[in-house]
This record gives sequence, C-alpha cells and structure tokens, in this order.
Amino acid sequence: MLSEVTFAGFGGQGVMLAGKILAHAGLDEGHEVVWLPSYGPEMRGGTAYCNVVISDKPIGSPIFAAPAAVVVMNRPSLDKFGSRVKPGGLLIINSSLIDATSDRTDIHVVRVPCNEIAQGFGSAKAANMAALGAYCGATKVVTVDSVKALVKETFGAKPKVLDLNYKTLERGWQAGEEGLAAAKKKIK
Amino acid sequence: MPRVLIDSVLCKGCERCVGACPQRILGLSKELNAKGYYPALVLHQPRCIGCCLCAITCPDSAVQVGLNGNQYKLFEY
Amino acid sequence: MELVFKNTTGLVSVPRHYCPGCTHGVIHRMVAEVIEELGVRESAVGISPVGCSVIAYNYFNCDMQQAAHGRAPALATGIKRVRPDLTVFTYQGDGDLASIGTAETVQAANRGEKVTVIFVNNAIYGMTGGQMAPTTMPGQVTTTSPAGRDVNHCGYPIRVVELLATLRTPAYLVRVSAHDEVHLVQAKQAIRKAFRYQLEGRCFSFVEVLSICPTNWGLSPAEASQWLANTMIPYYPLGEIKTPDDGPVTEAHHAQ
Amino acid sequence: MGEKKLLKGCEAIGEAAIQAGAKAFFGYPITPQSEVPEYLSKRLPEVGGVFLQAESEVAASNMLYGAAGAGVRIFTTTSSPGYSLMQEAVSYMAGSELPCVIVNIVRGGPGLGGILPGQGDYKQATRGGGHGDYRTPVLAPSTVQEAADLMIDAFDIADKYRNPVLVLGDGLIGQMMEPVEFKQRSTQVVEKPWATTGAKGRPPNIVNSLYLDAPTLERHNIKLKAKYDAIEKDERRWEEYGNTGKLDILLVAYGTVARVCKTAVDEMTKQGIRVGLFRPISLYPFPDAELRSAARQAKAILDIELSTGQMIDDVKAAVEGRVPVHYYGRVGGIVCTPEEVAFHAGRVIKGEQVYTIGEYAGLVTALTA
Repeated sequence: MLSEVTFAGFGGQGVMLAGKILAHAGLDEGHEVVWLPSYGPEMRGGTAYCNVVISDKPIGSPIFAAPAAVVVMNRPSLDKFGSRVKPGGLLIINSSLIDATSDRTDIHVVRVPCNEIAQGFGSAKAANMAALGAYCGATKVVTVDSVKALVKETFGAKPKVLDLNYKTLERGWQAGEEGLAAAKKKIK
Repeated sequence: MPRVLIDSVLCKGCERCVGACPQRILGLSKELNAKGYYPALVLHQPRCIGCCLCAITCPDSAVQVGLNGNQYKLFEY
Repeated sequence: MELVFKNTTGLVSVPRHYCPGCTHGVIHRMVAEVIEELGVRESAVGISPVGCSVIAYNYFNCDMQQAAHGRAPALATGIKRVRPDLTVFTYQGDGDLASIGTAETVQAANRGEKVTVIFVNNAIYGMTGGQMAPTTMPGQVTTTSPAGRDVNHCGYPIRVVELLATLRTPAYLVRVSAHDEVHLVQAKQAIRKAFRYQLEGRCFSFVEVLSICPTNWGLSPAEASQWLANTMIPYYPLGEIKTPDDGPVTEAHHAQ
Repeated sequence: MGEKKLLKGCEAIGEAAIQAGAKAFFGYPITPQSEVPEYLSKRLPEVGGVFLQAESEVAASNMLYGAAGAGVRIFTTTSSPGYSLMQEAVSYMAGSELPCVIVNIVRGGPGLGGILPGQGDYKQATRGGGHGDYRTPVLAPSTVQEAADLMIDAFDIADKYRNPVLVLGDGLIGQMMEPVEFKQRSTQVVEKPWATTGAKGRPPNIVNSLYLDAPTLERHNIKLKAKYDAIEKDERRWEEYGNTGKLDILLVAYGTVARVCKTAVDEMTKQGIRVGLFRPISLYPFPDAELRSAARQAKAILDIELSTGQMIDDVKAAVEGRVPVHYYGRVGGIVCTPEEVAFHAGRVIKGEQVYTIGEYAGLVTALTA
C-alpha cells in the first residue's frame, strides 16, 4: 500500500491540520507515514500545502512530481496542483470556493462543497474536515474510526466543536465515496 | 617596625612605588637586574610607617610589607 | 616577622609580561585578592580576553577560559547559566569589551547575568601596538589616528558605564581608576563589592577601571598617571553610577 | 523501548538532545529551524535544563564554548547564515578541544539565500568551516528517526573526541513529521577532568586555544591531527540501498535527497535497471573506501546534490578515476523528484555525459538566445 496526497489551500483553511490528522491515523493503524508541509512566509495568508505519504514500507521520497491525489481548497491551489495529478489519480475540489473544474479526462475529479457541508452543521471553519473525509472516503486509506479518534483528540475539550467536526467529516466521507464512484462511471 | 621587602627580580623599575610612598623612602637601584631594569630599593627603612601603599601600587607583585609588633591601620584596603 | 601585605594566593607567582608601570598587574592583583578574601578561589572561573591580558589565564590561580575577541560575556553567560554555583568573572580591555564585544557586553548586562565584569579602559589598543580604541580621547594620537582622534570622523569616546546605566537590569555599575595609590584603594573596594553582589545573586556587576598604558601613550608611568588624571577622569567621571536596590535579592530576572 | 510518536524533525532533534543528557541550549531563531528553540524553551525547564535565547549566533556559539568548558553537555541549532556566524566559536572550540553538538538545518544560499532546503553548506561543514587546521565530524540524517538517533550519537562522539560535532540537515528534515521512537540507551557518562568547574583540590584548569610558542602549537596541531585520524578510522557511517554487485549505475546522495533517490531506485529496479544507492551518513569522515568498494562493479556513478557540486569532489577522490562520475542537482530550494533522478540516471546509462544543474542547460540557451 502506498498513498500519496497533497492538501492545498490558503493559510487558515486548516489544510495542515487535515494532513496531520491523516498522518496520525496512518501511524495509529501501524503504517509508515510522512507529513511534509510547505513552510515559510507563504504559510501566512498565501497558499499553503502539505504532502502526506502513508505506506507499508519505509518511505523514500516525501516529494513527488505527480501526486496520486490532490485536495484543493481554493482556486490558486487548483491552478497550481490540478495539472500535476498522476494519470488515473484523484482530484478533490472544494466546490464551495472553486467554480472552475479540471478539464482532465485521465483522472477522477470529485467536487465536494466543503464549506457548505461544514456551514450546514454550524461553522464553515470545519471545511477541512469535509475535505479530509472526502479524501478518506474516496480512498479508504484509513478507517473512519481512526480519523474520528484523532478528531476527538484535537477537539475533545469542546463537545460542540467535536460534534460539528464529526458530522462534517462523515458527510465529507460520504461525498468522497459517492463522488469517486460517479467519477469512475464517467471515465468509463 | 615595618619593613618593605622588594623582589628585585620581579621589579621592572616603573617607580610607581617611589611616587606612592608618603615618606619618600624608596628609590631605584643603580644596578640593572637580570631583566635589564633598575629595580626599586628601600633607601631609609627606619622611616617606613607600614602604610603598604608601595605594595598596593606595584603592578608586578614585587613588593611585600612585613611587620614586627603592632601596625596602625591607616585606611581600609 | 609577619607579612602584613603579602602576595595573594589568587595569583600564580610567576613574572607577568606587562610593560613597566602598566596597571594591568595591579588590577589582576586586586581581583585575585578579592577572590582570596571572599574565599571563592576554588569556585571561581575567570575569562581572559583578547588584548594585552590575553594570557591572564597564566596569572590567575583559579580555573580560566580564554575567549574569542569580545565574547567573554557570552562565555561567562554559558558558564554561569549551567553552573550557577561558580563565581564567574571576565577581565576585558576596551577594544575587546567596548568595540568588537559591545553587543555581548550590553546584552549580558541587560539579561542580568550574575557575573562580574572587570573592564580595563586605557584608551588605546595595547597589544596590537597602540591603535585607536573606542575609548581613545578626542585629540589623542594613536597609530591609527596620527593627527589625534577626530571626533568629526569617528565620534566621541564611549562611556560604557553610562551606556549600561540606561539599562534597568544591571545591579552594580562603577568607574574607578588605577592611576595612583589613593584611587587604587577605592578601586579595590569597588571590585570587592562587585564580587560580593555576585555572591548575593544580584544581576550583573561591572567595574570599569581607568588604566594607564605608558608604552603606547609614549609617557613615563608617572607622566601617564598625570595624563589619566588630567585628561581621562574629567571625561570619564569616577564613582558608583548604579547600585543595587535595597532589600532582598529577588529572582525577578531569571531563575536558577 | 519507547512508543512511536509523530514528531516534526525539529522537535525530534530537540527531544533527542534531552534524551542524550544535554543540559543547556543557547541559540538564536532562524528559519527553518526556529521550532527547535520554540520546543526547547518549554521542554528544557521541565527537565531542569537551561534554555537561553542569545542576542546573536556569535554570542550563542560563544555561550556554548563557556558552558562546554564548564563540562556540561550542550548544543545549539541554526541554519546556514547562522552557522557562518558561529564559525568563530567552532574554530575556538576545536582549538580548545571542547565537545558540543551543532545542528545546521541548511537552507538555500549564498547570502540570505532562501529558506527552502539546500545542501550548499557541504564544504563549509566537512572542511572545518572556520579558520585554522581543524575538522568537525558531520552526520547527515535522511529521516526524522535517523535525526533523533544521530543526535544522540553526536553527543557521544563529541565527548569521546572532545570536538564539536555537526549534524547537517535541511528544511525537509526539520519540517517534516515522521514517527519517532526514542530508544532506551545508556548515554555514556564521560568524565571531564579538564573542565573549569572550580579548582577545588586540584591545580587550576585552563580552557584555551592560544599557543604563542610555535613548537608547542605545532605539537597541538599534531595532536589534533591524530584525533582526526582516529575519527576518520572509527566514525565512518554509510548505507547501501537497492542492488549491489554489477550495476548499470550507482547513485550517490546524502540527507533527504537520498530518500528521493531511494524511490528512484525502486522505480528503476522495477524497470529492470541494475541500480543502487550509496548514502554517506558521515560526511566527515567521508566513507571513501566503502564507496570505492560499492562502485567497483558499477559502470557509472551519478552524484545527486542540492548544491552545484560539492560532495562530487569527495566522490571523485573516493573512486580514484576508476568509474566515471556524473552529476545532477537542484538548487535554490528546489528538491529534485524521483522522476528527475530516474530520467538523468537513464541518460547516463544511455552513455550521455550528464553534468546538469536543474534546468541549467535550458536556461542558458534561453538567456543567450
């Protein structure tokens, strides 16, 4: 098993946290993991991204020219990363903030309204959980229980926030699962 | 009786002690020491009052002061 | 016969390399006497600088470290922070402390390092052969200011004690002079106080000692003393500029 | 055995130093390693250690000198421009034979450069860096776990030889998170009778690098040389990955780039190419005999660096002209991808002469057009 994903968005959208939770979940399930952030000034307000690799074997490169999956949370991220997805790979687009889509036909494109899902449960701040859920739902790289355990670790102190994140995650998960199934049909 | 003891080997003949002595009892030797300096020496030992200013002002730790009997403490050093 | 003034055990009994009349030797001795009197020779660590007193480590009879030019306060910080039980002092000249090491001096003072700094100000670079120092007097001729220090070209001499006195943290800032026996008696008391404050755990004690350099000033020791009294003291006023607040020592600045 | 924790490289480095018995950290913030002082400012006081943010790297490194001289295990972390400022104290520590550990999380240069990963400090690190005839052992981790392990080793090496030891990472090592397990290990307790701890019941100790007498200084230099000889004999570390024996190509890389190369080796092996990777872990001492032996049956070597060709001189010296040495690198903070490495390795195998820095060839054409 080898899973590579880039989460990209602007600073404050929580892409770093989404990546960290994924990496933690991978570790908890006994895999090798790497979480690699973009760092420096761009983290504050500009585009921020992180790479997460989960594997059964020791991980070589944490950097990849063509990631198997990319989750983009804003338009600049789509422009930057959309074209890089490995053929046959997965592109998850936060349709709440991105009207455009990818015209690539060699990858699976899944549009998930992350902000709207989160907003529906109380706060658009949790959009990153919808994105994380969508990626995990589509790829099943980790189980929903592992992710939930870590969400609890992160937000456990605030029950209301925890509940919101759980629900957003679950809805995102479903959207990812269904979206990928639909995209696969489309490619056929 | 106080007594000024000058180590003529260490002395570099800078004359600071000569200038410091309130009794003007110090001077320089007419003979060079091994390092090529004219070392300080005591010219009138009996007039020494044991104030130690010669020793205090010596940069080369070449002066010590000895005493038989009582010393009048003139100042806090 | 009893010795009423005898050589201190704080110094190694070897001849020192200083020029005739140079007051480094006197200041060495006074610092060593204080170390002996306070009973801290076996817990003292001294730091020698770069300059005429670079090999002070051969003279002090306690553990010594030799520092890069200007960095003695940083070394002192390193030692005192990891071994607060040690009595740490630096011995630095004007080029070392007030030129290349200004940052280390000011910052160590401002952090309130519990160390004692002995600053020997003789208004010239001695070891390298009489070049201009940051403390060289206006109009003073040196090998790099052959027409005399031009304050329009390189500013006025730095008054380090006054500079440090703008800082809130340091405990004890004092300027004394080594040019004659009367002032030496005062200087000794200031050095003793500075070490005592360190032992009390007070933050940063600093003694500037005006000093003569007969060789590079081109004067006899007696003339040099006169020159210091007439030229330097009016510009570098003597006395305690900052003393510790009354009351118990607090751990306000840093806990150890 | 401890449990596996997901840690940033910077945090793992700081924690490993504490596990190794480091009692103090003197440092100055600089990207991309500021997470180390941030972590330690909280963590060191918890274990009774000393954390102090100095006014500059010059001061920080001289604080190390003082504290090391007082016999305490100390370290600092910095990044390229900061390490340049520390050269003064590193040279003095080498001269005074003081042990300490310095981590350089290398960024792009020269000058202020950039904050992204680089390996341009290779020569500075392996040749001493400051003035005078001295060397510092250099360990280059390629994973966060290895960074933690090598930190602990670095303290042991520093104490054993009474010499500064450098751990050379880059922004990737510092910033990435990986699982780390701190192994239970008995940290060597080394007696330091030379330290300035107060001259109680013994003659004074002097920590010093000044020798005004030429024959004495020559003897001191010879003593240091003997120490570096011992280091060169006993402290070589390297890893071989992938295929061995007859090789179409042998990759040579260190640090994070070596990981990229591992992925490239895996991919190329799948395509039936006989390829291996030689990864120096100690950059000084450079494992030259081991590289020579690994290269014996290789048709060519491709040296891969995030610098314009610094380690390549050591690689060439190691193989003594028996194998052609090619070079491919990226600079400015760009990290090459496995695909790039495989592509240029393929060119070498096809018999092309490869000596390329990133898009260098293309850029030069564009600029001169």
